[in-house]
Amino acid sequence: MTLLRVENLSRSFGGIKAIDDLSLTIRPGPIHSIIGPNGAGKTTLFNLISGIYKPGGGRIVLEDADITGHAIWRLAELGLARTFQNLQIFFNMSAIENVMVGMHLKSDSRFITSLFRTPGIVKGDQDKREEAIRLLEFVDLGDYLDADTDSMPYGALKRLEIARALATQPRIIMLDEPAAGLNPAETVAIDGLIQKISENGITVILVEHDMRLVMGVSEHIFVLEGGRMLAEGTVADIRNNPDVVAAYLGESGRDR
Amino acid sequence: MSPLNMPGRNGLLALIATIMVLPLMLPNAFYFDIVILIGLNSIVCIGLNLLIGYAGQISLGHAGFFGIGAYFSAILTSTYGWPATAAMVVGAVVVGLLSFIIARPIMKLQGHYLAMGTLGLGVIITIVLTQESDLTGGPDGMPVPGFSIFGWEPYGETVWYWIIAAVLVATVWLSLNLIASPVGRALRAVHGSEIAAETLGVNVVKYKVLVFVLSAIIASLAGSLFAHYTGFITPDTSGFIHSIQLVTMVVLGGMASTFGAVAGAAILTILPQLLTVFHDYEHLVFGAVLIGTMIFMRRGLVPTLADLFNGRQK
Amino acid sequence: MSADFLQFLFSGITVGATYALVGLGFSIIYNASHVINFAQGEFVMLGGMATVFFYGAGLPMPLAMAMAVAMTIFIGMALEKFAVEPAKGASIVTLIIITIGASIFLRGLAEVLWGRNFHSLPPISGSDPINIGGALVLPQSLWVVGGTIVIVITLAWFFNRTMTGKAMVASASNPLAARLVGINLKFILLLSFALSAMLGSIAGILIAPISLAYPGVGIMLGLKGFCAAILGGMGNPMGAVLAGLIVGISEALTAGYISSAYKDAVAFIIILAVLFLRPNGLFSTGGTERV
Amino acid sequence: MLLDVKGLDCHYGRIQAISNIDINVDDGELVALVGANGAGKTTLLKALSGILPASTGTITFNGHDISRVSSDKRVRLGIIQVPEGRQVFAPMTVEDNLVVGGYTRSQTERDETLDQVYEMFPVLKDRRHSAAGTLSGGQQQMLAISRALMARPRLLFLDEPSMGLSPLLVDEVFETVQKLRDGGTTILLVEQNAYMALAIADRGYVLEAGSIVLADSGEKLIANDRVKQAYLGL
Amino acid sequence: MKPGLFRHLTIAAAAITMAVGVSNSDAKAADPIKIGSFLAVTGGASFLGDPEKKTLEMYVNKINADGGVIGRKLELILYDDQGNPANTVPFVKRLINDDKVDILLAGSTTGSTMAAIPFVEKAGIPFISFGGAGVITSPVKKWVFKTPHTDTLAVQKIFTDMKARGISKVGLLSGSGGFDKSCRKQVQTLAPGSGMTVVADETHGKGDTDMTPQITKIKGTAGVQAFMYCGFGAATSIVAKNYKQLGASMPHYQTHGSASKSFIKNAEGGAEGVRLPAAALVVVDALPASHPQKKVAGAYKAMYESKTGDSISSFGGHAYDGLMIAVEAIKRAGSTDKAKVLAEIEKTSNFIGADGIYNLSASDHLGLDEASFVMVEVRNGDWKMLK
Repeated sequence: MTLLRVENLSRSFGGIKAIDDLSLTIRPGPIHSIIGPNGAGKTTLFNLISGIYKPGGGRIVLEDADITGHAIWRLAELGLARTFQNLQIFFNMSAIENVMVGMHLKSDSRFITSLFRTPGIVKGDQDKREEAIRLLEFVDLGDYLDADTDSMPYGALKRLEIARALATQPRIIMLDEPAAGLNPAETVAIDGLIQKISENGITVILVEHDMRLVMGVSEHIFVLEGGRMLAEGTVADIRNNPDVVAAYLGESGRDR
Repeated sequence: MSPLNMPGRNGLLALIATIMVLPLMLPNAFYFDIVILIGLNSIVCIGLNLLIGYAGQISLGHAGFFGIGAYFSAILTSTYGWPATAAMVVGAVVVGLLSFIIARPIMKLQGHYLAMGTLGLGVIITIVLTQESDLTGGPDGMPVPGFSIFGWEPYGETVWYWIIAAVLVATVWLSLNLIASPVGRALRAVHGSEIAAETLGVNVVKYKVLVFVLSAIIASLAGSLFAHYTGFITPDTSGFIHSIQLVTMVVLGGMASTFGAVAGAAILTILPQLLTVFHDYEHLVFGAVLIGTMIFMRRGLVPTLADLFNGRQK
Repeated sequence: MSADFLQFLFSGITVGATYALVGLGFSIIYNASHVINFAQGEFVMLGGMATVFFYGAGLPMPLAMAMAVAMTIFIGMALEKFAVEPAKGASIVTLIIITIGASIFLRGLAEVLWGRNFHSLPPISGSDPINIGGALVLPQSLWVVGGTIVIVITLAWFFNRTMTGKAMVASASNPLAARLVGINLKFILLLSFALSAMLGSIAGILIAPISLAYPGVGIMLGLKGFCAAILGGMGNPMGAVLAGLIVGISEALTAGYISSAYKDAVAFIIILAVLFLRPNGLFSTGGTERV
Repeated sequence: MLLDVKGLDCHYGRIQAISNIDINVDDGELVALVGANGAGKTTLLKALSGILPASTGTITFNGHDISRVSSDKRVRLGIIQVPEGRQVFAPMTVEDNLVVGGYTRSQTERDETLDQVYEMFPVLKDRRHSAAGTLSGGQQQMLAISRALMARPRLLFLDEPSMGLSPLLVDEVFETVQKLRDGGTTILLVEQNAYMALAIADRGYVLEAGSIVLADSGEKLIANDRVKQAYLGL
Repeated sequence: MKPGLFRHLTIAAAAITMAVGVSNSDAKAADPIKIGSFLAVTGGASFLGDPEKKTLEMYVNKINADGGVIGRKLELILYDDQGNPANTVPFVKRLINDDKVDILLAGSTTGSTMAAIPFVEKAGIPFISFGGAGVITSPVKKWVFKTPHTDTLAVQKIFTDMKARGISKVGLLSGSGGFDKSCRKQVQTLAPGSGMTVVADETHGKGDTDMTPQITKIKGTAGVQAFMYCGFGAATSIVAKNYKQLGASMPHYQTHGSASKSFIKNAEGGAEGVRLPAAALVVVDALPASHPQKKVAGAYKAMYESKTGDSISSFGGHAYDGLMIAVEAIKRAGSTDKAKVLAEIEKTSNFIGADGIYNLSASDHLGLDEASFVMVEVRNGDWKMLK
């Protein structure tokens, strides 16, 4: 069973191949992780899948539908959501409004009704607000409902991004370094949250440097190096793969 | 659901109260005139604020739309004898179409390129209005007949005061509604982070185009009213300087604050009148005030002062 | 080539050279600070006006010009120190309004110092036109074009051959790395304003005998110079020079062959057309934004 | 003690990136600083170079407190950083990159060092008129290091010099680092490639979530379980 | 609801009321006679506004020193509209509504005057304009007068001169301001009747600084015998300069809009040989002693030049005549009642001013004839009267 398929994907920046003829398959359900040293192309891969970059070659297929080159906002409709390595919070809005933007596709976004604030809009907003509260509580941000995002701590903002992505009711959520910049306690909380998301039937694709987190939650790991697939498999496969150990611990160069 | 159960209700009520009380404090028609201009500028600025403050897109050419509205009203009523309301609507429709056509390519631009693009658009509009002098009277402008609706011709500053006040209140009400709606949230999201908004399913281009067209139409309508009220217009109404004044009103009052737009319009309409006292030093003082406010109150007057009052709970 | 065409061409090159100098000024400041200095046109105005008045006060012409340039440089640096630097980190809109505020302020300053009227400046070397291929060219036009060529060559030398110039190029290309090799970015910023003010004032002095000097002379010149800077690709000085000439020549040809009424619109029509096709300017090598 | 850092805290935007850092580097030493991505390594270097202001704590260099000294003055004192990702001046020529590297030095010093650098990296001499942006990744790394050498460092910070390079080039970079150390340059090396860095270092520090968690000699750290764990989650 | 919105509004309201609160009470009805004025004191048309302002100030002071008019002092309230009609409108409203002036002596340019007319007509205040174009008083507007010669007179005068030199094909360049356009229209209208053909018709924009392309085109037009420019302000000098720069040698005509020393000065030699119609005032020294205006114009010239140190222009004369006509009318009316003053102004007859001799009536709000217009040519940097 395949949910998302990346076929022979390539993308270069200024002559340097960031992603080089890469193929991979995501099955529905389990938590997938993408790891690799800095500059291996992980974030580029995310940006390609979520439509922010246009690929130089290859295809991206979501459940047999070719989504290569789709408008980014249409991907949300198809059930693809993501968070960002560098926070992309709407700092001009409160926490709950951030989440409500995530429900945009299910809201009445007609212009005229909005201008006149029809009962439909008011009712819709009330429902969305309740739903947003539920999501914020789900990511353990119940204390921050109407908070100014400007004044929220970094760890909370990371979870807010996750809640916002969940608000689109995705089938796949791509998390780009959710633990970066967090202290160990916060990292453990994220760990739990990722599992909770997965238990709700959402397929998680994770890019993360924190190996304890990755090894703890992942069912399938892809290891990238230099834009290519170095290895893939279960946690055990990866741990015992000499190429991976070499890439990470840097003995490869010495032995060759 | 009561129609008054809306975001910004207290502010709106206070605005209405101010409008009711203000006439008692205005000694003569000259002061009414200034307040009417404040009202008209406020209306344009509320629209522009949707674009700049909420959607985060700058425009240095909005006076162009104001000017088109003004000239359509002027030409269609005086030269072709149209009813004022029809002229106003046609002006707004033309501006709507023009801004819609131009919005897609122009809203693709970022930062300074967007500033240049909108500036260029405004300048071209001014040049057309200046050069087509057979229609527009050229750089020296043209007179505009009074407004009339269903045979009624409002005349005199006090009557206009109430007309503009009503339009202003309606604009504030609609603007507050819009901002609090899903459309408004989408706009604000575009400002917060285009890329994040897009990944959440917001069609960023569509919303940018929408708000650009909306703010242009508002400017056009205000331009029409201005033309009929003031009775004489020149291409300066569409000029670069006027565009800059409008943007400055929005930024000075406080971006992303509907009442900030009103406050900014009020201050920058009154300031030059006060500065005529300084005669020769007028520009010097005005420039210094602009620089100073922007450095020390970067977020604009109303949000900064509001924070001072609130003690900014961070 | 007909004499008329040559006449239009020379006329266009003369104005275009001024746009080029103003555009260069925009580019230099943009490179150092990512600020669009809307007061750039005011440097042009100050150069012309100050020369008129130093000259009128009895100074010999070369000294009056030198004083005017020095004064404009000083004002440019003050502008950086007191208006741009304190606003560090502000949004683009805020910075635009600050520099527009500065341009109004400088115009006001000129009005207070020297009044609001038009003034003429005698041409540097007489006003007997020179016949070139049937077209008549004023010696002052040659000064403008020659001055621009000298300035462009000098600047190229400065940026490519001197340590300080290289430091400016380096700071523009990578501010972080520039700091790490010990370049003081504040100094570079100040220098860029000084340099831009110098360019503007020289342009003002050269053009004043042709266009007259008055407080409002900088507005259109500033906008057209901005056009040139954008057209050339923001932060690409040589692109700005080329674009300035393109704009100037297009204007003159339009006025000559199509309609003088829409001469001023030419620059903006070109810029809109170019931006719609190439959102990053004519001579830019488009980069990809990283998320 | 050439560099002595005590109780250093630093904020990066809204994140407290590093807290209570104590490290020191002796004259002539090669010290490695290792840690996972996001652990705060780059932030620490930026604080030491004066790019980021330190919130609290002191940085002493050669006996002088430089905590509040600006970045350009630190360069003049001889503290030079080779930034992560090379950061060459892409549109400028290789030679101009190097010349600007010697911005704080006199003309004669510059000419002298330039000759030395060209001797050390002949490939840079061959390509001295090419734009830096056209060099390969490895060559750019050499250029970035050379540019720093042009400033005649007393203390050299190297931020992830092996990042994004092929194994062969990684070797070359590490050989260069060793050569520099042997030539008497004091080096603080920040690396993700932990084993390689620790293998050539005299001493090492392990940074985790913004704090120093281990400090020991290079060999001992290589053998340490916690190091392995940090890298592979073992 | 988000807190703070109410505060936002209170602040906004406070800002409005504060600024508006700096108001003054209604002006007292009695006391000085208020003369309202808006002039192009600075800017491109300042060569008009500056002498007008100086003249008004000088003579208001003089009249006050001599005891005022009908026992009341004159008070001059003057704003600088820089000759820009967009600035004029608010000033006119301010003069009418806030300053409550009794009479308006204002409007350096045709554009400003035309902008002011609708408001003046509505408010019903006597308004003597210093604007040049004929459209100001033709058709007649109830409350509006003007003192300067019209473009119609000027064009007629120029055509007469051209015909005398055997010229019949004219290349025309005009600006885009109100006077410029009105003048261009007069040229087109009057040409056929005078046996003239306009073979080239070019325009330039407001604030243009280089007219060589247009002049090149006109020069290159087949059959053109003379060059004529309709416009005023800095452009007049630039046109003259460019014209000479292009080595053009056919006769060069401009209008009375150029009748100022600054035209000659700023043209830097380019004005040499330019012919234009001007008020007799400009060449008052050359007038024969028998000329009716010699005394008035001579006295005005002497006073203006000694008080200001500037040389005379015909524009100051427009203001002088306007002020004097108004003062005489108020004296005759014995009050500042606007309708009475209007009626008295219309009764002005055989009034000898600096500009000419005025005979106003309900159907003629200009009242000047051609006699006071003379043709002058620039020679050796000064005006030379042509016979």
